[in-house]
Amino acid sequence: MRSIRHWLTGAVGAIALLAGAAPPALAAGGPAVDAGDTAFILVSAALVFLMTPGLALFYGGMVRRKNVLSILMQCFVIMGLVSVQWVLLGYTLAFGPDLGHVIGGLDWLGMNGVGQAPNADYAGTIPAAAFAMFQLMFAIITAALIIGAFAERMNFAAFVLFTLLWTTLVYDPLAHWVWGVGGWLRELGALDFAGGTVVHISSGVAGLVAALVLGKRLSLQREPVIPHNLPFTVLGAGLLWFGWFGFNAGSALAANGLAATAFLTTNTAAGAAALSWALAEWLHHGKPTVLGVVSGAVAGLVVITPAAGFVGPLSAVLMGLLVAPVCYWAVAWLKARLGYDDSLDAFGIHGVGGTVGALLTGVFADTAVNPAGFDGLLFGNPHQLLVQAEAVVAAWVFSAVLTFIILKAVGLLTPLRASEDDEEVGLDLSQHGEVAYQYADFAGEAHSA
Amino acid sequence: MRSIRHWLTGAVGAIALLAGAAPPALAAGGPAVDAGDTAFILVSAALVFLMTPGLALFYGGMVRRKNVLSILMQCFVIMGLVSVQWVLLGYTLAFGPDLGHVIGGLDWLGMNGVGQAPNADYAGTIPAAAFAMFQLMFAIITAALIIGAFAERMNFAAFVLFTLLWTTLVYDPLAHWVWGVGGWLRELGALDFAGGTVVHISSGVAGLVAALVLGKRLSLQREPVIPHNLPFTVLGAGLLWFGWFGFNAGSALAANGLAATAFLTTNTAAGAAALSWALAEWLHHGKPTVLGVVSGAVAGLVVITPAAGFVGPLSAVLMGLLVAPVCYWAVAWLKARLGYDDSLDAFGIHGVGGTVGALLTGVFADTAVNPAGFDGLLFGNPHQLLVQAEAVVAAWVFSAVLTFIILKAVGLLTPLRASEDDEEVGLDLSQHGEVAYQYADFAGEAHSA
Amino acid sequence: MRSIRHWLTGAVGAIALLAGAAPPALAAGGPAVDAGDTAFILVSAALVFLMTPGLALFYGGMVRRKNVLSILMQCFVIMGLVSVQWVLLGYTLAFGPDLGHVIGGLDWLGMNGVGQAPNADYAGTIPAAAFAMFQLMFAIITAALIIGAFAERMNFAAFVLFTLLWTTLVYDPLAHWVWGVGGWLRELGALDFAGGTVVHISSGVAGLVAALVLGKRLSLQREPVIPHNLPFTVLGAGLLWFGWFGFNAGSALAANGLAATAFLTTNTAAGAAALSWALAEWLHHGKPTVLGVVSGAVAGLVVITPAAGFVGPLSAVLMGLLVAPVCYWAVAWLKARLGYDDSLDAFGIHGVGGTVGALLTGVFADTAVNPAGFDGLLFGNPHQLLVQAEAVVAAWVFSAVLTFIILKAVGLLTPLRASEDDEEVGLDLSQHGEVAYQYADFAGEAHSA
Amino acid sequence: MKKIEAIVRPSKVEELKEALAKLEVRGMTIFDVMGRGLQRGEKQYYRGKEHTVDLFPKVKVELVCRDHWVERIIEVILKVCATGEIGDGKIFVYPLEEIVRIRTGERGEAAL
Amino acid sequence: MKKIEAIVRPSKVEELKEALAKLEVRGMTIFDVMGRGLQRGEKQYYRGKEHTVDLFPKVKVELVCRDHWVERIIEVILKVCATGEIGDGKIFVYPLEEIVRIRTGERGEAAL
Amino acid sequence: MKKIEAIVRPSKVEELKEALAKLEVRGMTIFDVMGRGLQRGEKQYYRGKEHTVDLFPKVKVELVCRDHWVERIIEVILKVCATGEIGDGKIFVYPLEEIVRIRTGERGEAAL
Ligand SMILES: Nc1ncnc2c1ncn2[C@@H]1O[C@H](COP(=O)(O)OP(=O)(O)O)[C@@H](O)[C@H]1O
Ligand SMILES: Nc1ncnc2c1ncn2[C@@H]1O[C@H](COP(=O)(O)OP(=O)(O)O)[C@@H](O)[C@H]1O
Ligand SMILES: Nc1ncnc2c1ncn2[C@@H]1O[C@H](COP(=O)(O)OP(=O)(O)O)[C@@H](O)[C@H]1O
Repeated sequence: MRSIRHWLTGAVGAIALLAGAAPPALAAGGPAVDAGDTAFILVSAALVFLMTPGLALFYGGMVRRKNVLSILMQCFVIMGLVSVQWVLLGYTLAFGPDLGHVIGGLDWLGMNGVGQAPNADYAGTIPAAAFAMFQLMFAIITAALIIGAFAERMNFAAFVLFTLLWTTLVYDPLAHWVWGVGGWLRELGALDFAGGTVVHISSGVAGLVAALVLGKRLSLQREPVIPHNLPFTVLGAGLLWFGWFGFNAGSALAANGLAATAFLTTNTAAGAAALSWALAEWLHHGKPTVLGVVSGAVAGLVVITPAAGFVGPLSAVLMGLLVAPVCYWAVAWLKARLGYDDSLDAFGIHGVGGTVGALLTGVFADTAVNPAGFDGLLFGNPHQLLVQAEAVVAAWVFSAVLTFIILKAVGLLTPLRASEDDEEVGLDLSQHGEVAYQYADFAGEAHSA
Repeated sequence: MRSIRHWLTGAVGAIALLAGAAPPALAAGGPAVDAGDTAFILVSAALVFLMTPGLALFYGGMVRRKNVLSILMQCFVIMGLVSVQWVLLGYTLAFGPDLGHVIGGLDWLGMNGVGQAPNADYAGTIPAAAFAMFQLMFAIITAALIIGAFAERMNFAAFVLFTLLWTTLVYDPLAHWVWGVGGWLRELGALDFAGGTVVHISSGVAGLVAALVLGKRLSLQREPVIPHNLPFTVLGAGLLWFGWFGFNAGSALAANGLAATAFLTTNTAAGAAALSWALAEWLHHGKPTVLGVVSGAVAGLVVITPAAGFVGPLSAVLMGLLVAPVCYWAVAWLKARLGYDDSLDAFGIHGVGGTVGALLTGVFADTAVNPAGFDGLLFGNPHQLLVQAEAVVAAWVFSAVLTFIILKAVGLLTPLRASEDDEEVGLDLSQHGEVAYQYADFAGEAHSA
Repeated sequence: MRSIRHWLTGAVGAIALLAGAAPPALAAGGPAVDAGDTAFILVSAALVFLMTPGLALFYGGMVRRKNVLSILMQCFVIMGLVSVQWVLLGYTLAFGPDLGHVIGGLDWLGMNGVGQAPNADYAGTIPAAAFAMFQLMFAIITAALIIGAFAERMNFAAFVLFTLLWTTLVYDPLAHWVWGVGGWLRELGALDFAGGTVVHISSGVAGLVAALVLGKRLSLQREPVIPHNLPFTVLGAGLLWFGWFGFNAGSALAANGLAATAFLTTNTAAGAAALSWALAEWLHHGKPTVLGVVSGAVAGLVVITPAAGFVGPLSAVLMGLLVAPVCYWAVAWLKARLGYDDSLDAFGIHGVGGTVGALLTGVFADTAVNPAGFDGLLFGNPHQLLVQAEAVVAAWVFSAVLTFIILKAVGLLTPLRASEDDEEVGLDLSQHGEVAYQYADFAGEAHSA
Repeated sequence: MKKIEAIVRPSKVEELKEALAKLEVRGMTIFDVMGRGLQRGEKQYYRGKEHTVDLFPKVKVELVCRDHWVERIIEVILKVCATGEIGDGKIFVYPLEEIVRIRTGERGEAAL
Repeated sequence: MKKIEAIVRPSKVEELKEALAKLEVRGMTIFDVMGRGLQRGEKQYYRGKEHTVDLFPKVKVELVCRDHWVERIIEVILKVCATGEIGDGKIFVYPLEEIVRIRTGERGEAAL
Repeated sequence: MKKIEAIVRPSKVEELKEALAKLEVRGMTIFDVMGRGLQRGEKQYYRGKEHTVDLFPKVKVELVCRDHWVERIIEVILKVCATGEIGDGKIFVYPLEEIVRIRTGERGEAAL
């Protein structure tokens, strides 16, 4: 009967062993768990988790009424899919023992050996399972960020396949490159405190490619496409900002001074960018908007993500002030100019903001803030900016090419776009058989038809 | 003047002493408070707290527009009522020194003696007050889960009486049986990590009984009764999932490896169940819905609740995959078949899911995960499944009988149901004199009349 | 090149030095950071942060549909403005080395010297940056509370100026008086655990003055002005209550027994006040409302704020029961009687509730709960009530006078109120060029005109 | 041809739809309106401020039909929607000059 | 009998209701509409994308009344709802053939 | 003068507005309605409970115009709004007795 345990908890591990991987690295008698750090990382993981429902609202408020459920659906399905994929396969691909600097080995398949003891390679004072869960939340939100680009038109079945492939073939390797012990970008010395490259560039660029491959929404030329519920968007932004404290401060992987620094720079950059986006609008068309302010805040959070634990508060102010006008320009001008239909600006904010952030990290990084990092351009080390640029290019190219291939492959199996009729009626009703709101006093509305 | 302190903080304690109870068990010089564990439990308590507003949205979105405030009202009144009841009476009934294995003594009436020092019986590294607050949040959410069953038709005064009696006569004793030192189900060896029996079975079964006693909503046959605001429901589900990390991981009562394990199994089961509910729908009627996905996630969280700290991640995947189709069957088929009107499926998800979870805990429990637990059927101990079944039966019978008696008793004092007119107009306007939304551009709408 | 670091992280610090301030007090080798306490304070800071988005919903739901975005906008702009102001200037004004008992020196301008090591003056076991961030969140919510008083009519430019001046000239000094080492109210012995005076009285009184200076909304007499989305208000209240655990328990500045006590009293007072507001309504007009219950909960949270770490649970019950009817009377009778238009009752709840709380702290404070506090009237020390009254008067007068002056000064630069037309159309469209909801099936609505 | 406008209680709409379907009357257009008349309102309360509602949610059902159908339809509406309590609503009948089916361009009775 | 349809500014509805109540005209049915005419819109902005609104929220008030009441009601509407600025709205008057009170089945003037 | 009521698909409203603007017809009043006719509904599902919709969102466009404009406007509506699939909607034309511009009190054609 004991063998059942082995079957159940060891089956996939066995596959790993057969695959010739080393036995699990973690053993009893390893480093001790610290309760304070563990409390901090578990709560941070919960905070990062909440970002995806937050994003669902942020995005969901921006689409038209007839598509809001499709956004919420995609976010929740990602939460389910990536959670299961990560436990079975993703975690070991990303953080398992390095294979050739590009991918993790299959040793920890099915969380085999990832338990209550710490894994000193990543975080020596918290249970390995806590680290794995914290990292999972990053994988979820990254996949979810992309959907903003193809909102209001993607076929649900294609979306499911795309997500599963993308998280496995793009996210997991990239996370390994940047954060995995032995990953080549990590060895190169690229700085990415909490995922500017891994999370924001990868998803933003994937979004751009998806927007290009799928083409424009039908109604885009014909009628104004306006957010149907801005209070949802603002609430979503509030949850994102809140969760981002877990994202960035939690990336210190301990409740220490570095976490406090990351918390401080995160909040400061968000605040500064909210203000500078509003200012850009005020100057540009005379009225600061709340959609602008929350977009700015998100852009500020994006830009500081790679830098949060490497820069000081005044650098955070500058980074925030700088990034918002760039993103504003990208969404208001560049998008119209180049003519891609990135519905909710996944690329314009995460791709552009993430790129700006990765580069500025190479400018503002300061070993006086974090001796474990490197100095940036401003502190006498122009080389770091180069390294950052290399990492940016690698992430762009990798995400763009793989996303393109995945979409083409998925497109062979099932249409990438919903049918024209379905798009017209709205994805909520056509893909999911549901309607978001019942306003009427009599029962049983449908939607635009 | 000193006597006032004694009067104020000791009055109810004095009653306890008169009642012949032992003096407070906690003294200075006891075990030391650990900051990490305390941080974790206080934050977990806050997370569990948030589940009730989350539930309010989850349920509130599912009712018709004219009843949404009555749902929110009931949730917030429960937050108030149970908070005060717990401090005055409930906590000592549930966790006070055992009387005859069925109830706690009155020693800690009014939180007398429940202070800043730990109570080693329950959690030796956190203040007793922190443990009491963490437990309070469970009492709140349990009472709140029930309202889904009698939504859209209960008389508010009856609801208030019912809640007060139910939490005192059902929840407090049951919590004692399962978690209290000396409680008979605890002594029996029943495993319930975070409240599958105490929270979900008890509330789900109470919901079923209430639905039967109150009868169907008037409009049920006449017209489609459709969720009025699914985005609220989805947001509510997001907050529930988020809060559930506190619920399950916090139930380790320390920020340690076990908490990390519980976090991992919790998230995994939720994700797997979200997927399998969607799949069941896809197969059954061709379209996965977002209401299905979030219902699945909640079912997954329910099923893993008793097991979270006793099973491994692959068992969590299986438990999640299994529970969703069962609950789907219960809400889509069983309910129609048996003809009770469990408005929002309090029974179908919490009663059914909780029962499945309690039993599956007896199958998948693994002492390799938690040596303080027992092995389940799969690991060579079929006896555990029997014990689990006993606990399930006890909780079912106890909750069903007591709920029935309480409802009948309340019905003698005040009608259980709102009047037909009031139900037609909607509970918001008729019971609370309020209207949820003002859509019109002119001021001052009423509601369906 | 090194000089750039000094320029960047030191520039404003240099100004401070030039201004003759002492060198930064913090040095390496100071007290050690405790991970548990740090985890708790960082998470508490995040919780308090979330209160402002929560307040945005709480307030936003109460205004008319055409003004909801202006509320959300003001909250988010405050988050941005105060975040940046605090890092650059506010923190050092409030907590910098004391100058004459009334203000902090400029030593920590731009967070100079506020780093990863603890500042033993305030919190010896957490990084100084964590303390600064925790305090920032109080500054944000305080400024945000005020907007309830002038909702639906303030000119956006005037609002921005007002906020910047108010946080600098009112909040920062007042925080120094009450909490700063050397602050005169602190030296006087006034008890204010988490900000009854600093946060609630100051903002509530500022709201009253602003309501008086700005005058009434145009439509107030002409038509009913009714909350447009009560579910938002209820959700906002849920987030406020949730965040308040960080606010009050976090104010222990460590994860210890005192934090647990504050958590307990906070939740208890909120629950009791929710009930007593409902009861007051039930007796007064026959129907308890959900707006009443959440208003009561907030009033209970306000009243316990100054007392949370100084009183026992039964005192918390009493304080909660007492405050709600007083606030109810203030909003339902006093406001109508005196005729000021405090749109969302910033004064009626925060000003009145805060005053009641500060005074009752002088009644119920108990050194048996917290030996670092003082006994109140009930425990033989009537003097404390006097001290509390002095602090209340000081806060009232200071906030009232300064707010009046600031408004008059701002009024010289730009009109305080939106134009009549703009108010009629709604601030969302007129000030921000946006519309909150798109209900129609055809695209592109405007708003009331 | 005539246009019948019935202002009815929202809770009667489903039943009315079914009753008309039995008459083989399927085509109709309906929307939410607020009505005022003899009906007296429930009071609302917001932080103690009383607010008496004098507009009630009603549903307007618009049906265009041949002349000789008018009485039959009125009869059905009366049967389904009359509760005997104030606020049941009204039926108005209007003349109408032309009908066009957009899909085909058909006119008059053929367009129904 | 006639049906008067007034399309007015939302902010005038309360006043209009009161003014009509003084005439002892209580019965009416109202609902939100969007109107387009000479009125020029405010601009909206969403992430820099400009969007000029040409539909304005109006309220339609429908009143069925006896013929000789028509002018009196028009007069009240003009008095209350005219601000002199573009966008004040229109009044349309229609013929009507029958009225039925659903509650009682009464017809014609008795049904008002 | 006549009143034209067109019940059309929501997705056609923008185009229709533009096409009419080309005719120099700017004034109109529009609102959301639910329509029922020959069109067959998509199914909805809520926790396994099927619910077939038989009311579809339509938009009603109301235009008051001079008599000789009626045909021209109908033509435009047909051109823009006909897709050939069931559910395209209807046009109804009504007589009308009086028009008043609230802003000025002008009557008749001058009020348009
Ligand atoms: N003169 C009228 N013109 C237009 N609509 C009316 C008129 N009188 C009543 N109504 C509509 O009919 C509804 C019911 O009228 P009411 O007088 O309350 O009850 P009843 O018709 O049962 O006597 C009102 O809510 C309103 O929508
Ligand atoms: N020809 C029309 N048919 C139907 N409704 C109209 C027509 N012209 C105007 N309206 C309605 O009247 C409202 C006011 O018209 P507008 O031309 O803007 O101002 P005014 O009537 O003050 O000159 C419009 O918003 C629209 O609802
Ligand atoms: N007899 C009628 N009275 C009023 N409105 C009608 C009538 N028949 C149809 N309609 C309206 O026209 C819309 C389209 O009608 P339908 O029969 O579905 O398609 P089609 O006109 O293309 O044949 C309906 O949704 C409804 O709003």
